Parts: sequence; structure tokens; C-alpha cells
Amino acid sequence: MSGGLYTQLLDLACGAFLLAAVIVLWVRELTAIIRVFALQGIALAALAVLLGAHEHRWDLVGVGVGIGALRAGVLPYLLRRALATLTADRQRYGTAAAETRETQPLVNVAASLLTAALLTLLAYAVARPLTALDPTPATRALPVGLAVVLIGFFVLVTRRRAPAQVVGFLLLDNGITATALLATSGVPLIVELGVSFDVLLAVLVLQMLTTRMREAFGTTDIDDLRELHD
Amino acid sequence: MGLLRRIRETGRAAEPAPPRPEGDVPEKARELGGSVQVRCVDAGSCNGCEIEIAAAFNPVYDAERYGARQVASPRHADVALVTGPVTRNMAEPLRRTVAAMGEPRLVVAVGDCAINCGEFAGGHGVEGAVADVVPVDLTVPGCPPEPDAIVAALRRVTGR
Amino acid sequence: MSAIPAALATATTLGGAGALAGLGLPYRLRVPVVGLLTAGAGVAGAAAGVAALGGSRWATDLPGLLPLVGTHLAVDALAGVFMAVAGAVVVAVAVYGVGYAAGHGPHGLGSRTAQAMLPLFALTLVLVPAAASVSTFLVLWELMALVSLLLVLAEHRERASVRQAGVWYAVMTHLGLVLLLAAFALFAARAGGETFAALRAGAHTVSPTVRGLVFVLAGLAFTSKAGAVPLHAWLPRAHPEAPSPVSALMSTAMVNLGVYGLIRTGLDLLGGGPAWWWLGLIAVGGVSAVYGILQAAMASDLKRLLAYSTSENMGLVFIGVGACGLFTSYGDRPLAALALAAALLHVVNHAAFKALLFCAAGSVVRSTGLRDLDRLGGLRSRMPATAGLFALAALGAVALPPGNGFISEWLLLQSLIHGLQVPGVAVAVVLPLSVALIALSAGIAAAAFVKALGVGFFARPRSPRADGAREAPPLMIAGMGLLAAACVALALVPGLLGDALDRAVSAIGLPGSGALSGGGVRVRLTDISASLSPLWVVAALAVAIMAAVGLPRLYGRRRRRMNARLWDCGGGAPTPRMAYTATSFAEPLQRVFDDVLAPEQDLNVTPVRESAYLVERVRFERRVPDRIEHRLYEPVLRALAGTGRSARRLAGGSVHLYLGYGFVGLVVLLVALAVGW
Amino acid sequence: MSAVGYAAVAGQIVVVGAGAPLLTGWMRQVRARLEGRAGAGVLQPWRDTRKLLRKEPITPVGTGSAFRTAPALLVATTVVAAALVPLLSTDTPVSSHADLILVVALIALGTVALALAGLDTGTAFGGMGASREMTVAALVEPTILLSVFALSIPAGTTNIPAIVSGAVDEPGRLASPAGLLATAALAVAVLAETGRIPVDNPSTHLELTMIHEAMALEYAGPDLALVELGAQMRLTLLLGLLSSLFVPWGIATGTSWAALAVALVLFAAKVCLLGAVLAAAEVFWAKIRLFRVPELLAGSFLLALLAVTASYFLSGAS
Repeated sequence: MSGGLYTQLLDLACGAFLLAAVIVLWVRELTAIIRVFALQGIALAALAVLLGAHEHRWDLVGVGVGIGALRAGVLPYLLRRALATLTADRQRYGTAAAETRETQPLVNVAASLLTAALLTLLAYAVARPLTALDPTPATRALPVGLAVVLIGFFVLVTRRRAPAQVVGFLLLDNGITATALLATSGVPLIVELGVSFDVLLAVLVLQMLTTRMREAFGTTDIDDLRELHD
Repeated sequence: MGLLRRIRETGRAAEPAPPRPEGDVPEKARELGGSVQVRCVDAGSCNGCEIEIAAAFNPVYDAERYGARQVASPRHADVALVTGPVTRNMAEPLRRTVAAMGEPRLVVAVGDCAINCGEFAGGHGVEGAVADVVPVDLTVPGCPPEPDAIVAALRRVTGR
Repeated sequence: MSAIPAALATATTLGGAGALAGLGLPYRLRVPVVGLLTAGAGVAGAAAGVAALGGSRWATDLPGLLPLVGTHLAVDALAGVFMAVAGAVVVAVAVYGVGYAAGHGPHGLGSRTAQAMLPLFALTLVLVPAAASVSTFLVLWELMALVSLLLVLAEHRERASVRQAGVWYAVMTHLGLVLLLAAFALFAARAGGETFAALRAGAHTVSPTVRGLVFVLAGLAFTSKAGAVPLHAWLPRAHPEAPSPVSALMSTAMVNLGVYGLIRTGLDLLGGGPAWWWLGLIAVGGVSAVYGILQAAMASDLKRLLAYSTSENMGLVFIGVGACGLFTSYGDRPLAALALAAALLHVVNHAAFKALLFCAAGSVVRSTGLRDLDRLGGLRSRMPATAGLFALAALGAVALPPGNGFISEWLLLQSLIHGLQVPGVAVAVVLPLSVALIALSAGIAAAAFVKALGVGFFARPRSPRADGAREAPPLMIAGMGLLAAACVALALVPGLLGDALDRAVSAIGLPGSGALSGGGVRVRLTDISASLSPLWVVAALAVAIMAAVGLPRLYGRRRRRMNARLWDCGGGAPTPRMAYTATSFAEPLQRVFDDVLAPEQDLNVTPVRESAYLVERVRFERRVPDRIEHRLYEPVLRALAGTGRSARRLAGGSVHLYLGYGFVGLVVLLVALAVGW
Repeated sequence: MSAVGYAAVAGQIVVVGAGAPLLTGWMRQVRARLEGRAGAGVLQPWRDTRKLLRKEPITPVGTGSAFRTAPALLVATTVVAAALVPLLSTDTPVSSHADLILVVALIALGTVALALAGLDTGTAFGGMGASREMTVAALVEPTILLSVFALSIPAGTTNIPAIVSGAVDEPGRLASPAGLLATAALAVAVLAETGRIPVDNPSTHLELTMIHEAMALEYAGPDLALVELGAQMRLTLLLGLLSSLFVPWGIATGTSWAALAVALVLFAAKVCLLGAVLAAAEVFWAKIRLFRVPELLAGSFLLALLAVTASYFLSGAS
């Protein structure tokens, strides 16, 4: 693969990766959020495959394929299933709350988008010294990974609906994986596998928690949990 | 994606265009040259005619294909579609609406009530037929008139 | 033999004579004579500035004039810009002021004090840039502040709010003076001399910390004088309450001196500094630009709107100055020169259009007694000249072609856009944000001035007083005409200023940018080019308008225009009460920026007696307070008041107590000396 | 300058002026077909314009010169912008003046003129439209200028012909994340500037939901023809600008008549395609609430900012 084409494709994958994180902030429909998250998984997988192909490290390509299967396939599937049970519930109980939409995030959408802009700039400023150490196309894209970590964290902090929060958590993890891939040209296979299983486990736990919450309170609004504390 | 499928399945809803209606084109309408902007005025109708007018502009009858289009302001309009017997409170607004339209302008009285007050003739709130208030160029009889008839009247104005 | 000393001497003589005439002459003679002398002083000042811009320099020491230190004066091209602008504005405003004061009777601006102060104010505006030592600068600076304070208070008999504005202005301008005094004292002590030449020579021997401290202190003082956020609180109070000619001078020539001081201190005397100075300045500029114009868009008081818009424009200028310093600190001097040229051009443009805007607003206030846009309207047919001139100036203020403001903002944007070639994280993060802030401020400025013009001057009068408006007298229109001519010239042939701006930029050691030349504006640096020809744009627009008007006429059949009543939806004729007011116009923007503006709402429902359902009166009130003022100033003021109350206890009234304070003070001093400093 | 250059400028003006109603007709036709209608034909907007020009000019009592001159100014700004933007050729006598910021500002000038006209009528709807239009315009500005910023980084200038010919020579610029993000941002900004769904509904009859239409409610006859033509020309121009910036292939870069002819055909094809896509999208979208518009614009602003940073920190300078 020629250097120019590799850089171009890598940049495109990074752009799509970041864009997906931004769109998660932008849209309210939970199904759309999950779809966008799946697209981000594909971009991340492409990133890993590209890096692997460029450096002729076939284990990295394998990791990429694994990432693709997990983050664009399994996790979105699980999330969608969780959402489907929520929707079914809503139809059964006729809950007034619009469960399938992130209607009222703690920080409104316009402000979240502007915050995301600032977070991206911050990520860029922070990653600058790292990039300067070894300026390759991959390390230059490092801020993208960091920005997604920050945006993921932001989603986790400001969204009320549990499924949206799970997506925030997964964005965070995607960002970490991307940062690792870009900074060191890939973590060892075994670490990546371990992390992925952790994530899978976490999602399953969260899903179970969501189901429990719904059974107990009939909603997944995290704010209602506060009443337990009070 | 559901919408896309429905669009594909529905295809064309508009019925084939009937032959051009008989009757001469009014003198003033010749200047319009195939473009007519329509402003509807409900001067006291029972809303039956409004439903039919709405139907005339729906995809099935599709009055738009003959160059007629509904607009939001009488300033933009060439034709006032007036329905209903003109009630006392609507007589002045009707006059003002027609006065607000630039020349050349036409008034089309839609429905029996608009033509001769129909069922409401002699009612204490009724000022009179449309022609008693503003000069009328075309009439569409019927209670309510069928969308086809309204479309035909509009086609006589657009000449298409 | 340079023309500068002669011109400055003339200006001083005329200004002094004007002050004496204002004190001595009876009311009938007072106003025209003072106006004439002030205008003369303005002409002389502008001439001095133009001579300096033409390339001549002049410096002199007058040892006897101030005790101990003497007076030092020097004029270079940088000072020339500000001198010329101040002089030109003074000329126009003096002519305008004669007409303005003539109708007002011997109170307000026509009073003895005000008429004596006006020439002095004009004179200090011209002379401050000529100061070449710390003491001379501070004396002139303080004189300017005091004289302008008296002028702000000119109409104190008519409105109580004038007095409050005066208090705010007095306190803040003196806080600024204290900061400035501290900064310069520190600087002079460390640099070993108080003349600007000595400061310039000694600047590199001063430690970086002290330099930073000097810059921050002086920067606070100068940005406050320029009305930049957060030290802007005096500006939206004092500028609306001052008589309009004074507002015009304050909002152009005086705020400009804040910019002058900053350029002189930061870029010239301190000789530039590290990036953080300039990043801070850009941040202040960006916040001022957006916050100022947002408040302007919310304001329904015409003069308050203009005052906040001054805050915005000074913010833009500070972004330019900050970018200049930033680029210098990274070593890209040609780009720095471009940024500074853009900032200076904006200073000139802003002076032209803002003076005209304030004068036109003054005509409205004089004729109707109203500043509230919600009650104005319909002025375009009652005061056609004023409305036209306001529209012309507003075109400059919204930064759209073919207005003059567009050219300087274009140049500023160009310098920022090309700044990305300068390496550095800060640059890459700050420049896109500044571009976005400038763009946002330009967009909101368009909304604000559409509101001012469309609600204030168009449509129909919303109150009897607006209905009874009369056109301003010829002298006022003549004064505004001068400013309008300046606006048009700046919009059409900015190239005339090219050499002058280059000299001003090179006065602080940067290379000339050559951005403005003959036919238009051209940016040409390594790998960069962009050009703009305002004259060409205007010609093209004129031809296109003629075509757009003419071609349909050729085709149209009915040539005669018909008059028709407004479309009233068939109901009764729409009354002016149904028209959109300034408040309703600004409502969507206010809702968009709710989080920033934090408006306060009150809803009072008075039910009819003995009925829970029938309502007698509903009163809805919404205020958009200055949030920075609420959050920043009120706590400080409360704390100060608290300290004052507790300090009262210290003064018990006993002589022994007071003597004891003196004794303790002496002992502490001695102990400190003994411990050894 | 050669005759071809002058012909190109004249061609751009004529194409935008004469083609704008056709584009609108085409878009209405696409939309009508998707809705199952037959449609009025591509020529219908021209018939409308012809009729409006023949109608009686009306001056509502109480309006002034702003109301009278705004339609001409709206059209004039668009005409000047159309002469500047390299729709057909990058090598024209005016190409050295064709600054992107200037073009954006000219379009904004038209908006301001119409908003003033809306306020000049002194009716509630006119003021309402003006207020909303200026709000949207104020919020669109940062997006547009940041997109300009992003586009000018690789070219080193804001001169549109230079940007376009640079992109023709080096197609990689367009496929980069910066190029794509800037396209997306600018596309949203164009939707807002031209008052299309989801920001404004150009075919609404309900005054309370109007933005652009509300300002034009008092216009009649030839004035209305100019206002509508102006709006249509703006749409054509901005779609043309989008296509020039992001699909620049086919635009003549030299002085040959053949290249100009090819450019004309390709321009028509590109703009028709864009128009069809937009019309189809409008069938699927709904107009969003006025106070949701800032969200949309904040999103496009973010895209533009990302475009700037991306062009800088990915593969960009340094």
C-alpha cells in the first residue's frame, strides 16, 4: 500500500471515528445512537486493519477483525435488544415518558456540541507533545482517540437514559482502544482480548442492571436512582 | 426506509388528466399565462367546500399540475376562491382581501352558498351571495362541488 | 522644520481659548464660538497626526512645564493614527455640537461648565498620544478622565440616572488610573527612567515576572478604558447618559486611546512579550466582542446598544493587537504587521461609523426625547437625512460590503486565517476560535443593527413623541455629513491609508505590510495571497441593482405603481402597537443565548376582586441584566461595603485611639526596618 | 483577458439567473413525483415569474425606500456573487477579486436587506420574519467562516478560483476528513441560508411557522417576482458553490471554448443532481422547531471546527 493512500485512508477512518462520537451527542433517538455507535465500531476496526496492513503485523489485522465483530456486531445487538425490551415495556404499561429518546440531557444539545468542540481542541493541545515525539500519520491522529475518550466521558456524565450512558461508556472504551492503536501501533493481542471481554462483561452487567431498574421503577432515568439515596 | 418503500409501492397517485374543460377562458385570465396563485377565503362556509378544495390540491386530483398553487397572502394571489354565503362579519374582510390582490385578479365563487346563499339564504347573519359583495368572474356550483369541478374551474383560469 | 509642533501649538492655543470662551462668553455667543474654536483645535490636531503619518517625527522636552520631571512630547506615526482620528472626529463633532447645544438652552451641553470642558476634552484627546514620558502621559490621561467626567454629568439636572452613571464612571476610571500608576511606577523604577525612550531602552533589563506584571496591570487599565469585558461596566452607563456629542467623542477617540496605550506599552515600550500575554488579550477581545454585541442585540435603548457595540468593536481590535503580539512572539513579523494594520484600520473605521451612529442617535434623542427603540419608529419619513446617515453608518457597523467595517474585519480575518502557518499549539487552538468568535459577533451585529435601523427608523411611529419628530438643524446634519464622507471614503478607497498604516506599524519596529494600496486591499505574504477591491464591488453592485430594477421594467406592462393599504388579514388596519418591537425582535436570539444572558422574568397577575377567574391586570416584565456585572461587581461591592462598615468601628472617636494607631504604625515600620529589608 | 473569460462571467450570471427558476421547477417536480403527484412541470417557476412581472406593482401605504429597494438589492448581491464564484471557469477577469469571505458577506447583505424590508412594513409578520431570519443568519455565520477557514488552509488563500483549481490538481484534498467535514458543515449552512427544510419550509402557508416567507408577505407583482427570483438564485448559487468546492471536476481552468461548454453541461448536471438530492431529502425530513435550529447550527459549527482542526492535526501542516 502506498504511503499517500495509507495516510488518506487512515485519516478518513479517524475522521469517521470522531464524527460518529459527535453524532452521538447530536441525535436524541436511542436507536440512532446505537446505529452510529456500530458505525464507529466499523471505523475503529478499519483503523486497526489499516495499521496492521501497513506494518505487516497480521495479529493486528486479527485484532481489527475482532474489534469489528464485537463493537459493530455484538455490542450494538445487545444494546438494541435491551432497547427493544424497554420499548415493549412501554407499550405494555403505557409509560408516558418517552423511553426511546434522550429527551432532556443534563446539558442541552447545542451546549454539548460546543463543549465537544472545546474538548477536541483540548485533546489536540494535550496530544501535541506526544505527536512531536514521533510524527507519523498514526501518531498525528492521536488527538482523535483522546477526543473520543473525552466526548465519551462527557456523554456518560450528561445523559439521563441508561442506554445512552452505556453508549457513552463504550465510546470511552473505543477512544482508549483507538489511542492505544495509534500511539503504539497496537496493544498486544492478549491485552486487547482481555479488555474486550471486560467491556462485554460490563455491558452485560449494565444491561442486567437496566432491566432490573426498569422492573423496579418502570423507567431508566438515572435521576430516579437518586430517590434511593434520599 | 419505510417511507422509501411506501413511495415505491404507491408510485403515481395522480389520476390521468381529464380533457381540458369546455368553456372560454375569462379575459383577465389570459394575461396570467398558465400560472395561478390561489388564495382561499372562507366567507362563512360550513367547511364542506373547504374539504373539497383541499381535496382538489391533494395528490389524486393534483390541481398543481395545471399551474395553480395556494399562497399565504392575497398580495401573492391572482385568484380568490371564495366559499360560503358572505356573513356580515366577513363582508368587509372579503372586500379587503380582494382589494389587496393586484390586477389582474379573479374571484371564483365555490359552492352553491357562494353563488346564491344556498341553504342559508335569508339567514339573519348573512349579508348575501359573494357576487353581492365583490364582482365574481367564475362560479363552481355544487353543494359541495366535487374536486373535479373545482379543478376544472381552476384550469379554465390557468388555460392548461 | 516639521509641521507637527506648529499644529500642536495651534491646537493647544485654540483649545485653551475655547475653554476660556466657554467660561466667559454669554450663552448666545458661547456655543458657536466654542464650537468654532474646538473645530479649529480638531483641525490642527488632525493636521499634526497627518503630518506624523506622512513620515515626519518630532520630539521635544519642555522642562519647566511640570515640576520635578518636566514634560516630554514625541509624535511618531503610531501616535499619528490616533491623533488624526481624534482630530477628525473632534472637527465633525464640534460642528454637530453647535447645532446640538443651540436648541438645548443654557443647561446641559450649553452650560458654562460643559462648554468650557468640551474644548479641553478635545485637546486632551489629541495630546495624549503625544506624551513621551510616564508623568506627561499620566497627567494628560487624568485630565482627559476628569474633563470627560464633567461632560458626562452635563445633563444631570434632567435625569437622575446621569448621576449614577457619573459615579460608576468616576470610580472605574480612577481604578484604572491606579492600576496604570502602579504599572508605570514599577516599570519606570526597574527600567531606570521615566521617559518612554528610557523605558524602551531599559525594558530588556527588567525581569520577565515584572514585565508580565506591568503588562497585566497596564492591560487591565487600558482594556477598561477601551470598554472591554470584564471592566466594561462604566461604558454602557456613561456613554448613553452623556450628551450625544460627548458620547460620540468618548466612544471613538477616547476608547481608542485604550488601544493606543496597549499597543504603546505592550508592543513598543515592553517590546513584545511571551505568548501568554497575547493569548490573554485575544481571550479578552473575543469575549468582549461576543458579549458586547450580544448585550447590544438585547438592548432596547438606542444609545446603550451603540455603547455595547463599542465594546464589541474594541474586542475585535484587541483580537488584532493580540494576534500581532502572538505572531511576533513566534517570530512571524510580516504576519504580525498585517494583524496590527488590520487592528489599526478597524480603529479608524470604527471611529468613523460609531461617531456617526452616536450623532444620528443624538439627533433622534434631541428631536423626540426618546432613546427607547420600543417607542420610536417611523423616523425615516420624519427625519430622512438622519435616518439615511444612520443607515450608512450601520452598514459600516455590520461589517458587510460595501461598508467600511467590512474591509478591516476582512483584513483581520485574513491575518488570523493565515496565522495557522505559525507553528504552536496555542496558535492552532486559539485562531479557529477567534475566527468563530469574530464571525459570531459579525452575525449578531447584523441582527443588532437591523433592529436599531428597522425598529427605530422604519415602520410607523410607536408613540406620539416619535410621531412628532422633526429633522435635525442643518449644522448637526453638516457635522454628520463630514463623518459620513469619511465613512464613504474609507469604504471606497481604503488604499489611501496604505502608506500611513505601514508607517504606523513600522513605528514599533515591524515591517510594513503593504496590505492597503491604491485600488484596494491586498494581502501578499509568502505562499499567501488574497485581495479585495471595494470600489469594484460597489460598481458591480450598482450595475447589478440597475439591471435588477431596469430589466423587469422593460418587460412589465403595468408601469404605474398602485398604493394599497397594508395587508391586515382582513381585519382592522394594523396599528403600530401590532408591529414588532425591539424587544420582540431580539427575543429569539435571547432564547438561544439564554444560558449566557440569564434574563429575569416577573409575572404579576392581579385578579378582579372576589373572583379567582377574572383577571384585572397582567403585568409581565423581563430584564436582561448584565450578567458579568451581577456576578463580578456585586460581590466585590458588597465586600467593600462590608469592609467599610467594619472599618467604622476602628474610628471610635477617641483621640487616644488615633494617636495609638500612629504609634503602632511607627513601631511596626521600625521593626520592619530592623528585621532588615 | 480573453473573450472566453468574459463569456464565462456572463455565462455564470445568465446560468444562475435563468437557471434558478428551472432548478426550482426541477426540485418541485422531483418532490411532486415522490409524493405521487404529476407535478406542474419544470417551467412552472418561469411562468410564475412572467406572470408576476406583468402584474400591477403595489406599494403598501406606510412602507418606505427600504421596502422598495430590497428586492433589487437581493437580486443584485446574488448576481455579483454569481459573477465571482467560479461556477464555470476559474480563469475569468474577476477571478482575482473572487474572495470567499466577500461572497459570503454579499449573500448576508441580501439577507439584511430583506430583513429590513420586513421590518419596514411595520406588520407583525414582517417583523417576525425579520427577527427569525436574522437570528438564523447570525448563528450560521460562524459555521460558514470556519468552513472557509478549513478550505483555505490547504490552498493558502481565501480566493475561490485558487481553492477550486488547487482541488482539481490535487483531488486528495477533497477526500480528506477536513474536506468532508467542511462539506457537511457548509451543506447545513446552505440549508439554513436558503431557508430549506429542516430550517424553514419554503412552501408553508402558515404565517406563524414562516421565516423567509413572512418577510415577503407584503410584496406583490414585479417586486415579488424579484424576491422569489432572488431566493431561487441564491439556492442555485449556493448549490453551485458547494459543487464547485467539493466536486470541482469539469470547471474550465484555461481559456478554451470547448472547456467552457463542457463546464456548462457539467455544472447543470451537478446542480440538478444536488437539487434532486435536496428535494428528495425534504420529502423525508420535517421542519424542526425554530428553537431546535440552534442545535442544528451548533452541530454544523462543530463539524466546521473539526474540519479546521482535522486539516491541521491530521496529515496537515507541521
